[in-house]
Amino acid sequence: MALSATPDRVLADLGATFRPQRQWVEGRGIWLIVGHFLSGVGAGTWLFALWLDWRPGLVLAIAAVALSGLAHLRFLGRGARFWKMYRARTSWIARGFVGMSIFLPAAVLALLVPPGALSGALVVLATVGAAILIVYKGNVYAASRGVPFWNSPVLPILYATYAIRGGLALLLVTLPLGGRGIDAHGVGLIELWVAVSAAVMLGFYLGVMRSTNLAARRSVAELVRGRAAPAFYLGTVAVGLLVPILIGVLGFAGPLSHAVLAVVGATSLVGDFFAKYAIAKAGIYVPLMPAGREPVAPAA
Amino acid sequence: MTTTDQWIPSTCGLCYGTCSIRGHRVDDVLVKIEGNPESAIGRGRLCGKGVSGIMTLYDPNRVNVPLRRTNPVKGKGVDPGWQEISWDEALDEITARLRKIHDDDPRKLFIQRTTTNTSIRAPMMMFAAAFGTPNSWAAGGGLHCGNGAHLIGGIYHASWSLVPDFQHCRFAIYFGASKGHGAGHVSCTNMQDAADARARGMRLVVVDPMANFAAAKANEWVPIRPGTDAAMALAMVNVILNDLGVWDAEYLAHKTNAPYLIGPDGCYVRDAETRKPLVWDAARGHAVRYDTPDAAALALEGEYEVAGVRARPAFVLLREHVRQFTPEWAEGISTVSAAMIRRLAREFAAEAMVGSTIVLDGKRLPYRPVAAIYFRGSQGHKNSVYNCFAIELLNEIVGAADVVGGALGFNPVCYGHPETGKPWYEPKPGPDGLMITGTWVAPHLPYPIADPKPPTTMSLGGLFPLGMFGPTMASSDQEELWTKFGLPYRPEMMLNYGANSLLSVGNSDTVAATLARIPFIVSFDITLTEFSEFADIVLPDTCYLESLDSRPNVPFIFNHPAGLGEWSWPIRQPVVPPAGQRRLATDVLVELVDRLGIREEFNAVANTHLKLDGSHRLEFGTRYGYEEICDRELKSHFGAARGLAWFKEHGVISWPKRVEEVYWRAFLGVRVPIYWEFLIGLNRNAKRIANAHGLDWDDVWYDPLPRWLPCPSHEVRDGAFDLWGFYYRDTLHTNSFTNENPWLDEASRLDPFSYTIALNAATGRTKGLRDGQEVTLESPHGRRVRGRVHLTETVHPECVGIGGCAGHWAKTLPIAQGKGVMFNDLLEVDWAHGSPVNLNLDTCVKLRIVP
Amino acid sequence: MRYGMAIDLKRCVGCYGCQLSCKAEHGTPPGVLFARVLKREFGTFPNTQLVYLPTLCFHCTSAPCVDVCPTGASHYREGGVVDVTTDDCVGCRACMQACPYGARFFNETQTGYFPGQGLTPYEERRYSKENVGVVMKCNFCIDRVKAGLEPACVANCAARARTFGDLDDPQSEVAQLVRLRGGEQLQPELGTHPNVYYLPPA
Amino acid sequence: MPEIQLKLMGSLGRLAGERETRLLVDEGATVRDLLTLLAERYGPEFAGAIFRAPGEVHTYLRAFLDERDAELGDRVAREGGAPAAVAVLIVPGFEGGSR
Repeated sequence: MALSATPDRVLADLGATFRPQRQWVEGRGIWLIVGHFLSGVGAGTWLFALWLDWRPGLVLAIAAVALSGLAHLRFLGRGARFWKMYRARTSWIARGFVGMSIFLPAAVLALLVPPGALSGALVVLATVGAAILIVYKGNVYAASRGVPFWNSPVLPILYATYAIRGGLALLLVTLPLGGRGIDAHGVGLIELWVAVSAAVMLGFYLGVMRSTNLAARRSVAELVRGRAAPAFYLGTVAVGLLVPILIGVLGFAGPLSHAVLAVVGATSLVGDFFAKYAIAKAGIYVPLMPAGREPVAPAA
Repeated sequence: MTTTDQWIPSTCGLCYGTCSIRGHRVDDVLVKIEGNPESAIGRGRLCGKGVSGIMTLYDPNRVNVPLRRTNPVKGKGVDPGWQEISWDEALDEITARLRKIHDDDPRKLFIQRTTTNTSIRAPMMMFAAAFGTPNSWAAGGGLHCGNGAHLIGGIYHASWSLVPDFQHCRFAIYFGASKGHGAGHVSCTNMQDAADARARGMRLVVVDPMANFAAAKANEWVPIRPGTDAAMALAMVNVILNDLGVWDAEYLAHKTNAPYLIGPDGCYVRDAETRKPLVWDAARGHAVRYDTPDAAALALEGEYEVAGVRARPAFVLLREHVRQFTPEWAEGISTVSAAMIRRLAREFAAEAMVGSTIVLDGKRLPYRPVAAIYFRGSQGHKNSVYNCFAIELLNEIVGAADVVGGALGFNPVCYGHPETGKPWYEPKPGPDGLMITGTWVAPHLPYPIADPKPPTTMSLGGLFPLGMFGPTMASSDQEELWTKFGLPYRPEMMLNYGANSLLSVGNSDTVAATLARIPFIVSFDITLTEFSEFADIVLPDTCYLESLDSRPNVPFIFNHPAGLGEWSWPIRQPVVPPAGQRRLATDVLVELVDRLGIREEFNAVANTHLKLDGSHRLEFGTRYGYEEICDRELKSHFGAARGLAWFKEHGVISWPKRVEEVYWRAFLGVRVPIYWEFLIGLNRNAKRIANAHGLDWDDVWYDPLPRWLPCPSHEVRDGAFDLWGFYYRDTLHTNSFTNENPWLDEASRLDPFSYTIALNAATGRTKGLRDGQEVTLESPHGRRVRGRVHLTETVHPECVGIGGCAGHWAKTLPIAQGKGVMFNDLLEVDWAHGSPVNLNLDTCVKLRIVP
Repeated sequence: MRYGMAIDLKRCVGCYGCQLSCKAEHGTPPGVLFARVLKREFGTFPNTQLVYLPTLCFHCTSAPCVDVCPTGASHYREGGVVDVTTDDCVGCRACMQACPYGARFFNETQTGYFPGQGLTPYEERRYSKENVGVVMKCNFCIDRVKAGLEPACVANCAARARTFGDLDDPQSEVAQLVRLRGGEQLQPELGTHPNVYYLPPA
Repeated sequence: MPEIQLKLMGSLGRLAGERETRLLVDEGATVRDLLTLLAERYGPEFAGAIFRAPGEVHTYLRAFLDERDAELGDRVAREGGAPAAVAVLIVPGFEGGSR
């Protein structure tokens, strides 16, 4: 049976004991992953660019967050109603929307107004928005009670860590392009980057790979040998972790060229994207009625 | 613009259960179908099919205009090259062809119809009778329906089928039946009643190769090898009669032929003068005629000297006969353990509470709260008759037939609406005191058995009076057999109503070859199907939601709820007007009658068949439209004030059932045979005719007492074929018809079984198969089907179960195309696979899995 | 007032009447199934049982789907019924990820049941463009209930396996069934407090 | 001997080789007598179509006297006047039985 049209796919999935999550990764769902990726990177970049006082980085951060907003609109079934997402009472998506609604105007204005008290306040405001953006995503996943793999307190930490690493990575790509070379900051960044990457790996292990719930274990199976495995191994592990870590480790031995730093940043970014992609792709819904004899093995 | 909003009462047409419905019509669009709570048929509730009819009505693939074939070549997958023609053109051509056949030899007209739409049965039968052709069948009906189950249902229960008395039964054992668990006769009401019975605590044991449907709800599932039900049932009868010594002497003596004295030749010892069978009256100390009014001490045991011969009551012969069927013997055949057989027999005998009575409605009645029920599974075999006979004996020996708590036939007795006394029918004693079924509209009269005659019909029916349909209607060896018996004609034209015999009979190559030999085929259809590839003219039919019928659910012995409750007589009426050029097929038939000049015959048949009375009878010479015939029928039954107009408004008429109608056995002086003495004469005469025409004959099929006889699949010696394939009914589908309904298709795709090949998980693992893997099944005759296996614990390890009648290939059925598995493609349709008693086709097959 | 349902697994025969009568009641498009019948088997041959489990939205008292909705489109209605205000739904599908019972469906496009052949007159009338790009779900047929009728799946169930009513009223049939028959919620450990109870099959 | 107008409907007409004829019957002849007469007149195939076994008429056979359903014991001739119209017809059983 061909799985071309959506209803066909839905039917095939509903028939499975372990029903895969597709809404947030396939079809238009990919835009949500893009949106999450960009907002994380953007918010992280904002923090580090502020720290480094690196104005092009701030611009980049705004651009990334703005693009994230567009990607979200592309994802939504009814994008034109986006403004209704202000009821942030319990919804982390709404909180993210609020974060973005704070960040974007505040950050833009902060760059436009002359330095002073106002701009300082705007920067603080934008930074609060960025912080929300860093925090909210993982919580969106963690609040998804239907997908046990995501429904873990470690996931918000993991996604925040990823956002911070993404911010670092974008700066690693762009700092050299703007003429700011390997200096104390650069070395510090690399050291920080390595620490964060280690945290990411630990987070992955603790938050994801050690899942005990049946459906979550099935998700892990999807990740390591199923539908999400190519994205996970190539994107998240190889390109996103091994390559930059190897290069990063080399960095302790001697100075790195601009180009190499940029490669570290770029590969990290790719890894960041595919981490989100793979985790989304591996999402499996709670089985309504698990049959004990069914093997916990990935779907074909 | 104003909106019209109506609820129109009518009748479902997606299976022969014919539940009463209400269609919600807004303006000209049908927006919903619900059950009609005013009717006992369904009681306002529908199955998944019933609520889905909208998608059948509005299928864009419906035929809207008459079509004529332009491509003379006929074959599977060959495009007929349809050309639109006008109704006049179509009817002119059909009339010309029919007239030529009518003038020449009307038997050359072959009439085929579907079992799905029951209300077409009467008009088609009436047309056949008026035209003068005996060659008519429901395609596949005789094979997948109940050639044997209906025969035994008729002989023992004066009905079409049987159910446990859901209101009072305490222990039911089902052999290959799903009554109350989905598809089939009275499906929706039975589901309610069976659920009530479960809630009440009725124990249900289901003997079946598969634990879907009934077995899924049973207290116990007893997996059995297909086609071996008789072995298990006979062993149970043996245990009950010979080990436990339990039987209902009162019932056997007065309601069966158990006391009839049997001579050394196996035949009744008859009264010299009246030729009536004799029984031994222990009080008198001598033999008397079975119908001697004051004979109360009829002997069931012993041996007597009567009319110069040693004679014994038939019951003695039965007891002795079943001694050979030990539980250990049965275990070897059926795979059901001897211990299990003994336990079930013990429980059945104990739960029967032989001798107990109950007072209902002030009347003291026998109370036997056990029932042995058989249907498609046990009957779909070459040994159909003995399988059902053997199981029925369980009911008979403990007297649990049509008494409170026992096995009930569907409504064999009806004393009619209180105001008109119609419909009125009841069984009556026939030759030798054995029961003749009483019927309304559709006679089901297996007894008395006709003398076998050299066959003059395509089905060879005359030689096999116990059969309904024969495989020779579409078998690979039909020409050989027809030649053998000197059939003096060949089918020259087929009039088909809605049957897709390519899918519903057996392997499609065989059926295709038989259809290709018929020079001209006209088919009433709502969509083009695989069958249409062989049709010359297709007429666009109305679907059930656009149709009119005054008796959509009669006869009551077929699909009206059994047990206490209400009688309901609903009508079917258009819920929306027919679209396009679709015409009600019955209107077209009436028009053909008129064009052919057989109006007198048709009206005479209608009067008789529909039991029209008084001023509502059709005058032989007058032309009536179908609507008028329906109107007269309703007025004839329910009074002049309750014609079609009344029924169109009210939809249904209901009245309460009486205890005498439901538990009629105690009230009527009819007997049923536990010993089929009539088979001896039938065998002798049929054998003589068969041998004279060069047909081999085996007496073993005509023993007056049942035995287990192997199916062809039990005799396959090649060990490579290590699985038994069987077919079962899916609740989501009716034969092949509903596969095109996309709502049902959607549900089927979600169902783990609907479209798959169910294979025991352990068996699958030893074969290295994965769940969902695509495999090919191959029969010893090289027939192959392909499908996905569903590995399951719910199937006997030796078996593969395939649901429904799917596997369409016609491009004109885009929803159905390529879905599911066509089990029938594995079946042989020939003499060797048919029963030599009732022509039932064998529907189990040995298989092997080829990757 | 807390609307709830008891589904008697002893009575259900898996006929799909609920699934399809729901479809007929709500005119849901392809792939959208507010009510479903699951078949799962337990045990090994021959001690096996095939269980029919009809499902629908469980109208949880602590509904995670309501919690995650960014616009309030998913909300509690009278009697605790969880419903979606179509006009407020942005189609973010967070509710689908939050629902542990697979009760929510996203309607991606306006396609009918006969692909490539347009919409049938029925579909023309029943499908709404308003339902495209939003999440759809069971609302206990609240409009029928307010009109004094039972939900469609209850009214149509041939085996009479479903009972609907007020769980807060200890005298209601549904409350009594849940109490007397030992009604069980599906996956109570999730803490969602579903208001649909299953009465055990045996 | 009174005369009747006989109509052999449907397949019986074909078996008999004629659809309508006039026949002289005995005074007081019943439907059963008429059928016996017809069986002799039209030969064994015709006889087989109306008799289940010798002397036993098939359950699905119907006779009409002036368009009214007739029982086997009914007398076929009218008291004086015009000949009675007698029609005989087979109404086949439904999927069953003795055909």
